[in-house]
Amino acid sequence: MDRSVMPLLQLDSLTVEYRGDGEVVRAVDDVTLSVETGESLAIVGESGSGKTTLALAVTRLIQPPGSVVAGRALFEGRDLFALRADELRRVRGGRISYVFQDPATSLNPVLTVGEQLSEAIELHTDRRAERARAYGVELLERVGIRAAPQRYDAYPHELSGGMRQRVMIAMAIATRPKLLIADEPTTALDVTVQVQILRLLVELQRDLGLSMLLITHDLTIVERTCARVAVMYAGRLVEEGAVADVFANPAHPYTRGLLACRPAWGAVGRQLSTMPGQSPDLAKLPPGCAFVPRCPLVEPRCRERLPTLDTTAEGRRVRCVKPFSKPGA
Amino acid sequence: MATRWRRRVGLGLLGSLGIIGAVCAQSSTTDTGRPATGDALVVGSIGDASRLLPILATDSASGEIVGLLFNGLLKYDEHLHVAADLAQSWDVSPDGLTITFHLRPNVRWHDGQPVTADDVRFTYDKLIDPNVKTPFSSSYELVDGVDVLDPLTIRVRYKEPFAPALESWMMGIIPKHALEHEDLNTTKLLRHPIGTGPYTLAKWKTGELIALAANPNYFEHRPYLDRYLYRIIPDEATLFLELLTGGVDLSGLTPLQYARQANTPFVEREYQRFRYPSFGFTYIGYNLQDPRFSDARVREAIDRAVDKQAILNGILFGLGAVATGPYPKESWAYDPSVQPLPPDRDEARRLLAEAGWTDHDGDGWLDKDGQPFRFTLITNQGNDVRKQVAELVQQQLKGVGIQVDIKIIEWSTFVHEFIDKRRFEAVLLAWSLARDPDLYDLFHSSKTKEGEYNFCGYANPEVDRLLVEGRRTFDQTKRQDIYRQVHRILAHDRPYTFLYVADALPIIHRRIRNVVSSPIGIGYNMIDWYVPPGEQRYRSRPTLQQ
Amino acid sequence: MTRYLLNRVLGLIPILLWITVLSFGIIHLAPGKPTDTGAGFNPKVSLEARQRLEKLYGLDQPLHRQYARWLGQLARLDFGRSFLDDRPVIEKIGERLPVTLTINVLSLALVLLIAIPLGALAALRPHSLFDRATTVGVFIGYSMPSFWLALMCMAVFGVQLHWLPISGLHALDADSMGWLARQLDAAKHLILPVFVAAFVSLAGLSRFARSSMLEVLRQDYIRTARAKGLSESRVVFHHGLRNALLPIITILGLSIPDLIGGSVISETIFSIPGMGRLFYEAVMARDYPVIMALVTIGAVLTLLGNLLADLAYAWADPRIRVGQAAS
Amino acid sequence: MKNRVAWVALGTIAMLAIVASLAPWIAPYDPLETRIVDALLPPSAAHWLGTDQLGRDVLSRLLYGTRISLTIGLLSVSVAVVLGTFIGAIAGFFGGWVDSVLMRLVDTLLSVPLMFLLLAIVAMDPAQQLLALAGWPVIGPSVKLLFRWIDPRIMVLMIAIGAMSWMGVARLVRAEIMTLKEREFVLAARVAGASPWRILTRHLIPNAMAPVLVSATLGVGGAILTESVLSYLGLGVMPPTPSWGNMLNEGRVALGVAWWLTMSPGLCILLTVLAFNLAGEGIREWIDR
Repeated sequence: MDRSVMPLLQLDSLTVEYRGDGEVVRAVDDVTLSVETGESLAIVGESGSGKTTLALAVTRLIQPPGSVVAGRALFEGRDLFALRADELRRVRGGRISYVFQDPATSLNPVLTVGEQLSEAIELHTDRRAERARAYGVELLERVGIRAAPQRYDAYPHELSGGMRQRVMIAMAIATRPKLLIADEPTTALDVTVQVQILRLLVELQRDLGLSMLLITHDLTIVERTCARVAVMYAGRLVEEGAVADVFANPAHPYTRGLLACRPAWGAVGRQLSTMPGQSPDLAKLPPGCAFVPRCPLVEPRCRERLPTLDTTAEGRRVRCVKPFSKPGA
Repeated sequence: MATRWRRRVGLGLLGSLGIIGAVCAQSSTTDTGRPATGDALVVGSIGDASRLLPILATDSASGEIVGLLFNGLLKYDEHLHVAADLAQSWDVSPDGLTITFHLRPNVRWHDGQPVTADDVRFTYDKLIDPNVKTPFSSSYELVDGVDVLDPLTIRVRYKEPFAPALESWMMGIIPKHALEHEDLNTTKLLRHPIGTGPYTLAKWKTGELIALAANPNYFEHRPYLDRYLYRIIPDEATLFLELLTGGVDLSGLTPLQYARQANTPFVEREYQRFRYPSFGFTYIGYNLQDPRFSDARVREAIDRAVDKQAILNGILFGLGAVATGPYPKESWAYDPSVQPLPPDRDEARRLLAEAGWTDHDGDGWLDKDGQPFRFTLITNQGNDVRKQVAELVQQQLKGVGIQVDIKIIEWSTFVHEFIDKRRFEAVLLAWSLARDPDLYDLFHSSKTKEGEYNFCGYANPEVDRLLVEGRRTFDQTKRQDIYRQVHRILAHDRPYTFLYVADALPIIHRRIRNVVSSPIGIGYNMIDWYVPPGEQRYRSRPTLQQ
Repeated sequence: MTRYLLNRVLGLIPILLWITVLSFGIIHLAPGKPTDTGAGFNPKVSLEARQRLEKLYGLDQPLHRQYARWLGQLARLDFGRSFLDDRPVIEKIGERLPVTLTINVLSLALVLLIAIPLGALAALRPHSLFDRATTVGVFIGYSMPSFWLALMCMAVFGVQLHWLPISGLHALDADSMGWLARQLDAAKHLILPVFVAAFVSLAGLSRFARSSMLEVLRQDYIRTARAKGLSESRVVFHHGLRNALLPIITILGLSIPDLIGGSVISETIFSIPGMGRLFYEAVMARDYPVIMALVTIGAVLTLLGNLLADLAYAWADPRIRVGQAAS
Repeated sequence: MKNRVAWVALGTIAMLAIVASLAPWIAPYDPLETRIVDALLPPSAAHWLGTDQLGRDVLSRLLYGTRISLTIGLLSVSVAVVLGTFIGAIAGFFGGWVDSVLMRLVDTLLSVPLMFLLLAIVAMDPAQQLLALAGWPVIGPSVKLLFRWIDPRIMVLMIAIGAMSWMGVARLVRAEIMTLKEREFVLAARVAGASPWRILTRHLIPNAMAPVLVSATLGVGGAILTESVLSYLGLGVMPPTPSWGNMLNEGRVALGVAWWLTMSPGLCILLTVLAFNLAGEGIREWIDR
């Protein structure tokens, strides 16, 4: 296959399980997805839907008792799951980097910003010591941190939340990665800061030619930042398509529900208002569609067999026996 | 533990191995060659010394060391006769009221000063000085005055005749010139003593080691062994392991160690074992205020129910003798006509029934007026042998239907809360005694106040009379009659159940020669012990002096 | 900062006083008397002589007056003289302290050296064979009666194999050795006591290190470190261990008083004249001045240890360090 | 609980409990009966674990010793838990000066060397003091009942060890109560008009018990070890009653002649304390899960 036409990241039937106390929880179930070069893909879903697990699984960051039990993750044509540990580490942080949810806890409290930043630089580039420092300061400036040389020697707790997230982003772009995986990068931040951080991400993505995998539960963010969106429910992919299409005409009742709960952009108290029912217990999923208990359109066959993920004529993928149906219709 | 009664008899070692009559030294390395100087004797001891001044040395370790550093006016010789030490002779006036000591001339203190009668006078003054923390003043209460007649003659006047007086002058004499301007309780001489004895103190590492060096000017002669090293090893099991690895040359053993552990080929090859009766006895004492024990039949029954020979064989591995009274066989006060009662359970039960104790309710335990015969036997913590004796007595009395509870109490509590306050029913203890047979403090009816030693509350006018008489009599034949009579009466009255006299069981390395067993033990001639040059183990360090 | 320190130190004084009052009470209420051991139960020591001794030691005074006297001495930093041998208490402690301190510091160092890596490694793979084996292993040390362990070590290494001396601190001929030989000799004597002390106390710290490490490894910044592509060992030792060690600093501060407290058992078995035996013998002989001095020193160190633990933690943890400087 | 080690440990404890309760039926000999002629026999078919210096069967003593040692462990921990929970709960619930007074007491007791407290308590013989109350009108009968259940010889140790180790429990409970009392269900109960006592006993204490359970399990092991240490110092269980601690200590002096005297009680203590610790760790993990 020609590399140029291959997606940057191709996940095939990725399945992740957690084992504990005699039960097996399938956190990610048979997910197939791809991210093209320069593209940004959003993965949305409620908490517990497996989106973070998916993001971590890409570079095998899942820690025991969790493990990838099936599937492949092809990145630039290589299966990440088949790499040796040291090869994988070159990809991690080098070619694929992460920005995590809570910058307050994601930075090591006992190391300075500079130490944490230079660590990645020295590891993945040939810059050492002084050059690493100069580069680090430059990166901090790049992500919009003022007085960067001073901040470079600060400890994380001396910075504000937004600044910490900028540091995280600086660390993520330090190695000129191809793919940036941002896991709820703004959830823990103040509203005003959120906007700034999102702008920064979009700007960086554009300027650096990054591909981005954005994990979020916030559809408004998706709309502003991504071209494509994948919706997950109970570890499974339930719908995937271009953002504009999906938002205009959701195919899966769950997506529809999510969109219905979406507040207007910039509205005060912009919390994802909850949909009726609860997210399911992954250890005790029903045999059929996992959305059955909350679905307004249930039919007997929904309970019998898990619907397949079918590609519709519009190039949309959806896991529902009657896509595009509206309740009451 | 019993009493911390030490004899400053001969050399220090005797303190712990205090002995009368060498019954069965198993072997002896009598001299074959010419004594050579050099080497060291390593002694293992459970405890450290505290104050190296004779009149303040209350614990047994201090007593042992002090015995090597100081001399009394008198000492016991190997046959247990009173013998000359710093005094070369002494006279007792016919009325027994004055004793005159003639000091040995040319004896010098370790610092070179001569020893004079003033030192003796000084020692006496300090013994009775209320500001000196000595517990030994009571032996000198009957002294009327001490007169220095000339530098080498001193006379002691008594208010009334006091036979144990000679023994009391075995107390180590202390140097006036070094101490007269010091507070004796805190003087640095407590840790840097100046004495007259065969050894001088070289080094004292608290809790670890006391090193003594031979006194080259000792008035008898310089000891052959250059050094006497007193190692403090508080755990019996460790002490024995040290013996097994040659870390210790001389130590007392427990009966178990002596009988079962010390007969390995290694120990046989390397060590010489000695064995002789210690001067003391183990007993069960009763609170005679208790109506059960005030009944002589009950005490006799218990005496018959307790199989002393079984205790001796089982726990002491036969290393001792059954006691019939307060004196060991080797004492001149011992009356051989007193025979131990053969154990007889039926007779015991009969006597108890006569006293009203039978098993009315058929539960296996004797009772009277609805109360079962049950009492607590208390003893002190820290003595495994005694604990086992208690357990065996408990089993033996169970055989006649008496229920015994054992309570083992930490020493200070034991003395203060239980013995002194008479809060006991029966007590298992041992007395280790002076060589003088005086038992006034133990059995005289006046000695029953709190803190005194007739804690059983024994009172017999005849015994009282004899004990007073014995103290006033100097003539040994007369005293023998008196104390044998005391022996007989006590054996009959049974304020105690006399159990046994244990043997002292020292073990000493074979390279040490000229170790001889005698009625007083093995230590009396320590200055004559030596190691042949080829076998010497420790290098001599002549500069060891402080 | 100085003000803060001063406040805290001053705050300790009432607690300290209260501790001494309480201990003084307990000690004197406990049955038995100092005169029971030295002079007690000796037929040649009369009742009058014992009473005279009590008077000389001031034991005939009412308790509050005895306490006041003791406190007065303490104010002049005088712990008085031991009843047992009339030596200044401070001298007796001074003679014992170096030995105990040496053994405790060595064994603590050994424990730190073994327990922390062991605990940290076990935390990497919880429930793995290694984790289980170390858990059981360190608890075996904890679960053994120490005197039994000590005796067996002595029997094996001393008596059977002749590798090590059994007891004591120096060989008898240590004085005639050269400097180097003397140090070697001392080291040989210390091996067993230090090993036994370390082995029985391995469990606490290694379990603590394990749970601390487990906690740290769950943190987000560890994930960040991994996501950076750092090697596992750098993640664990550079990012993990440094954080996991922070609470251990507290533990170390709290264990300062333990450094001067020897184990009676170990010291008895190995014939080491240390603080443990001093204390035990003082208790058994009701040597009140020594007991009170040790209790007071122990209390002071406990309180200071708490303070020091806080300070050390603040020093080691940048979050608190700067926070305090700012406030 | 997936921790297999913890299960094995719990199994061991259960087995010990069974052995302890069956001791009179499975012990081959009377543990107290002395037979001097059979003294110090090595292990044989007649005496599986040999005999001691008084000719008593070591196996039988060991089986009875299981009883004593476990009883001491469990009871002293109960004393500590009851006392510690009570004091910790009161301090945590009422706060303010009550809290500071009680916590200063805890601090104080923690800085007085424990061994001294222990010696003092053992020496003062609290069982004897209790027994003196036997004649009292109300307390008397319960005291008598208590002594019917528990041998006064081990009561001393039980009280002493318990009284020494409640401080940790008190701190734990206090901390738990302080966080719990701010929780919704407690506030709800308070709004509903429940009395403080009821809130404390019904809502707070039961919810604070999880960490106490862990520390109690570990404490049983600790108490068994403490008993052996006290035995070494000669302050353990009174003879002739066998406990593992005093058996080990008695055997110590005969180490060279009779290894079996120390080996079996030593291993019993080791395994039992180990089992309690591993079980405690297992429970902790299970709770923290």
